[in-house]
Amino acid sequence: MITARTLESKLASLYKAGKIVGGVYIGPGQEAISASLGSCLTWGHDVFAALIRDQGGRTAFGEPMLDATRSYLGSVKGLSRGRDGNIHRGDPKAGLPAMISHLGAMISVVSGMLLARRLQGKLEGVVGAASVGDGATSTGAFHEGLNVAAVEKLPLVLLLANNQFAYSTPTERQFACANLVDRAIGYGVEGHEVDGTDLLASLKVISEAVERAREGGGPQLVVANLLRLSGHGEHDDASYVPEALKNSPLGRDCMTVGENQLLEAGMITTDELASWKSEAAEEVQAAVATAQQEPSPDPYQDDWRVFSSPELSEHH
Amino acid sequence: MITARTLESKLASLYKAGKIVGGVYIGPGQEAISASLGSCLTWGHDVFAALIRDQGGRTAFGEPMLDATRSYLGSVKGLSRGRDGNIHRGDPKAGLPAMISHLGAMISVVSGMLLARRLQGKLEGVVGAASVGDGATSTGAFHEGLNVAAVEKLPLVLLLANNQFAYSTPTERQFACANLVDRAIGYGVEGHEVDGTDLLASLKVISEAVERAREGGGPQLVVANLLRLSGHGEHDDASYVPEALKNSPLGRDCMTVGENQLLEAGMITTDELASWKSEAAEEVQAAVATAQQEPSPDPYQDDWRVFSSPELSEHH
Amino acid sequence: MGEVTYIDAIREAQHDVLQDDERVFIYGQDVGNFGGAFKATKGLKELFPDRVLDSPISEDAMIGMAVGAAIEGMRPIIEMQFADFSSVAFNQIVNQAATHFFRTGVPIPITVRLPSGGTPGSGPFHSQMMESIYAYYPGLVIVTPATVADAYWMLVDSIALDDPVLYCEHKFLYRWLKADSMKGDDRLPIGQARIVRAGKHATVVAYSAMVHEALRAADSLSEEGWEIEVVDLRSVKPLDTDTVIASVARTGRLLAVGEAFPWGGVTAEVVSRVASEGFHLLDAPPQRLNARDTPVPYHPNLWEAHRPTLESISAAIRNLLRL
Amino acid sequence: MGEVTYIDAIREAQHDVLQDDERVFIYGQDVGNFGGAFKATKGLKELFPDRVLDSPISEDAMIGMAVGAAIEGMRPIIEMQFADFSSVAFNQIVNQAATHFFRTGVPIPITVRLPSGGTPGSGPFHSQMMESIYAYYPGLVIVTPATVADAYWMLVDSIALDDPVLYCEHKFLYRWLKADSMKGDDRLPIGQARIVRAGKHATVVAYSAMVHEALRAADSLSEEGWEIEVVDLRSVKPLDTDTVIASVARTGRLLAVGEAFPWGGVTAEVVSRVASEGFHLLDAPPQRLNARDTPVPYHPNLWEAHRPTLESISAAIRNLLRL
Ligand SMILES: Cc1ncc(C[n+]2csc(CCOP(=O)(O)OP(=O)(O)O)c2C)c(N)n1
Ligand SMILES: Cc1ncc(C[n+]2csc(CCOP(=O)(O)OP(=O)(O)O)c2C)c(N)n1
Ligand SMILES: [Mg+2]
Ligand SMILES: [Mg+2]
Repeated sequence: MITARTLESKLASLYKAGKIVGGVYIGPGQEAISASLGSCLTWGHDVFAALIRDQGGRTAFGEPMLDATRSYLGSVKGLSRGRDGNIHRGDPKAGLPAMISHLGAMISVVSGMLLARRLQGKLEGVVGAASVGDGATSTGAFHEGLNVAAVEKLPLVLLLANNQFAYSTPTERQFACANLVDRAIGYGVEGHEVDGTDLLASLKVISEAVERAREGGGPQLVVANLLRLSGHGEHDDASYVPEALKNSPLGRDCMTVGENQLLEAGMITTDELASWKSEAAEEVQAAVATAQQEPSPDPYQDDWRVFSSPELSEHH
Repeated sequence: MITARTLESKLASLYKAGKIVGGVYIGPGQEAISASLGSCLTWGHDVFAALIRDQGGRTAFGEPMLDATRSYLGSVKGLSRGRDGNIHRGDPKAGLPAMISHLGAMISVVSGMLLARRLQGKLEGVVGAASVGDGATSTGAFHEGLNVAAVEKLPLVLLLANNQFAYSTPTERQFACANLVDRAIGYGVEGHEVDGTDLLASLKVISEAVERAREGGGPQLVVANLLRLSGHGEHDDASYVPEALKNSPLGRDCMTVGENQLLEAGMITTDELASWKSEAAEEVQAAVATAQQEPSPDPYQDDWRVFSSPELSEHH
Repeated sequence: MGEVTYIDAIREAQHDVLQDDERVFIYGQDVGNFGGAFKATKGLKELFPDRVLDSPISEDAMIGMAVGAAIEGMRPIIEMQFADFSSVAFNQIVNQAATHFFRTGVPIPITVRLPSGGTPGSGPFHSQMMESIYAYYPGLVIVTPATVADAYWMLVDSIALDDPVLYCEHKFLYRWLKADSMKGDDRLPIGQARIVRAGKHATVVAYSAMVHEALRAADSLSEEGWEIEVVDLRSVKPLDTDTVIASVARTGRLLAVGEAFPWGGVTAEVVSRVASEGFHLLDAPPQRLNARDTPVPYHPNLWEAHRPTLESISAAIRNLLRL
Repeated sequence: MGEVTYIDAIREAQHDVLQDDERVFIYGQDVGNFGGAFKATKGLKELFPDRVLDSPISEDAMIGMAVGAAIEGMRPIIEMQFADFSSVAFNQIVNQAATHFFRTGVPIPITVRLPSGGTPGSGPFHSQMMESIYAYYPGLVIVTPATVADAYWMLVDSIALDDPVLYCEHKFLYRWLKADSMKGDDRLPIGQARIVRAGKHATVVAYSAMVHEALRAADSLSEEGWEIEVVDLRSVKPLDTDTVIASVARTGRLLAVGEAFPWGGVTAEVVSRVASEGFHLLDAPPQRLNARDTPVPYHPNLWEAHRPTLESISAAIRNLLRL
């Protein structure tokens, strides 16, 4: 999560300097839950549909950092060769599907990947995770996707970051239930709730949920409560977030909380922490530099192929 | 509900005789809940989005029987002049919206009608009801529609007939929760459950739910358990319904149960019952005869107007 | 005509592909023991119990699932109960499935079966033709078989294709259209149109059920000495402009016929391609005949006046011959 | 150019209509205190607190709600955050709203605002043009304002119309396009095209942002002595064939330009209507220029090569003049 925070801070300042192609959407405050999830999953074995605020999870899952910087900086070497960008990058064959923007739409895709593994006799010990926000819970796709996973009893872990806002919309304009975890029972899935600002608690609850899914417990819904500590994107100053909320326990920064937890528990030292941070800074610097040196996509070089089957191309 | 059963039996036999335009979808076994709901609502004041098995509710709500027979028999005097048919008929200005086939889609329409009344200061004492089946609960539209009603705290009563099948699909392929009423908490709405084969219980639970909505309690989800006592449509012999289920309490016919209840409670006499039935038969006969004598739509008479604003018509 | 129906061919193609290819599975409402609303999967669940799965009424998720399974190397067939209901899966089809290869390089070999088109008494929501809507979006293959053998082979070929295919099967043809043999003797690849009747006075381009109306119209005009060429597009994307233009080169006249709504769509694309690329071949203004610009009406009297028929096609050809 | 922007006009039209008509309300994501993702509703919630409502992320329900409210006599404006997200409301738009008057005789006066079209770095899901998809379905009015005054008046007129309107506003024009006055002095009704530049050598038909690219191309060709007429369709359904054909009658040559995907759609409809109804007016094959048949790419280098531009339109006109 240190890496993610460092990378995203860098991306945010590159955005302000006008160096980024397109928008920047970052996840400060959500690194604890995202990285907890990513660290429970194995690249090339499990599935993780990362969403808008999942740099922490992507890194922990094993996504190379260059994939991120290439995507943001518009390198033609990026996973989609400039055809899509930022958080839409993915490496589906490695278990990291490439998201479309329509919220909720990736849940059923993950379920389909899991169903395929079952049909192929390869589901044993596999977990598929998907992230969604509080706003995404209002989509029909969320409902259909989770319900279908429940009917098929697939090992899906749905990490729901209730960060109190969907863009500017507060939760009371999004849903009327007391607690989103109360949705679990209606789908017949197991529900978990956690304070998403608390790193150790997040790691515990999320890893338990992943374990339950892995061992055949069916879909798991994990609701993490926290606050989005940035704007919706870097273009947004989030002035609509009330001060009281920022100062409430929900507004704690999971990074600070996490560092203190690890230091207090004697799991790391201040020196180690500092060296992690400087390593992260170096790694980020290198990945940014590499991507910046790489060529941009060239429309004359791109093959513009939309069909995999060459015989389908028309010349009109 | 006697009228509904009589009408639908007639329609079913007309279908077998090849006298019906299109398909016939009837609701035997569901008259108790449907009529209970319809009888709690006032024509021209409340809203009722009747669905596929709601002849009972339509009649109780106040839909003229001729609207039904005209629709099934293809009279040009039907509400949609032959442009749509059977259960798709509606009289939106009277509070009976005309359903589209896509399941779940009418819930948000009812919510919109209620929202309009609120904006117009005319919501006081009004209820909007919508019917859905167990299968419809899997649609994104169901989820979005109910959630939006909950966010707006609208006086919506959602009557969910869990009749154990969606066409041929049993509930275990539709959802994984123990009980659909458990969905209520996840939307922050009030949930009620009732044995839909039991007329008096249905009347009690449904009228309480309608009352709660009317007095400002927000959306109410009523789950009625019963069995569809017909095929999906009259073309379907429903041979996939297991005998054990037919013989279980869920398989009871609400008409028989209801008649016995009323007789036992001394609320009606056998004579009254018999005369109701013969009155219903006469009424049905008359409505069928009238519709049968009426002209079919004539493509040269129809104005084929798809826009209300005449200036929009093109001549191509 | 023989005894093998169009829907037999659809069932049989699925059977054969399930048999030959372990990566294939079917997912859809009531496709299991019930055999599907139109019986297109009858008996398949018994033979392939793990690979014929009933879905909830969740069209959006059905396509999402198929895309996910395709990423993992499977080749799902999705049955929509009616083409019309794919409107609630629209996003997953046009934005998820259609764009995936372009975005990621990973192909999505899914086949979505769309029971399409009108039958009397079906009304606005069980009669739609949706090929034009999907053809608009880049990345989708749209096939519209009009014969029993095409129903068979084009389904087999669709499933074999590495790209997402919308297989538009016409409900009116299900039991009405019969042939002696399931597989015929004139298999063509997807993307190639077929000249189903040779002629020299005018070309009628049609697809799906309209091919048969067009053939009947051509037959009736032949009594008056007119030789009308009829082209069956077979797939509307890719669209075989070459065959169409070659036909117009012979006849000099074009009528494009579709059962779909009149704004845009297949007939506009055909006419505008011919006008752009084959302008000097045209001896008369190219014409179109579509359904009316209203929802598909329920009552058979209205329905018959809504879509092109033998009579209206014949009238349109006569008019074209006079232009 | 002045200081009133295209998006100012959209905001102002909504303000004025909210002011004048109690039946109007706005429903959409973040349209309330936040003023909308593009600030098209800025300040309106303060002025009309009960009639500017934030919705959940539920596009299907948003349109369903609007239809219900319209049945009861209201005139809702729905803001989609991006046109692309209307794909999940597709069913309610094309099957519920569009068919309602035909089925029941009860009109549905709703206006759905679709922030449309490409801007650099927006990618496949924030750049789509959806006018052709909706124009296919009977019962929908599709407007595509290209000027500040049209943005204002066509929104006012859309809301006043008793039928469902998809108001396709182009995001690229939001702040780029400026005028001296909000209301201009050339108000035309919906359904009527405008000749925005007179000429005699060729007609370019365009709409939305492409009108400006076409004008730039016409300007640049005028230096070579070519006089190019540019027609702004303004609404793509109804489509003003008369004005287009009258223009072609003067010029003898037609190029239809769209920023949308190339299969079907507005340019096919325009070309095929002109070919059918104005064939003898054409001195050369009518041509089309559209975006490429791939998803809209994210990187600006690719994006600029994906849609028509000054350069590619100029080249297409030059080619047309040589044909
Ligand atoms: C179907 C759909 N509608 C609208 C949007 C536009 N949009 C993108 S992110 C967002 C807010 C998402 O909120 P939430 O799910 O809570 O995630 P968060 O941004 O808080 O992490 C919206 C409205 C979208 N992407 N998809
Ligand atoms: C979105 C959608 N998908 C499929 C259908 C086809 N269909 C019509 S009724 C039906 C079954 C409905 O089951 P349920 O909701 O339980 O109602 P019931 O028929 O049991 O009363 C299906 C699948 C449809 N109408 N809409
Ligand atoms: Mg959020
Ligand atoms: Mg049911």
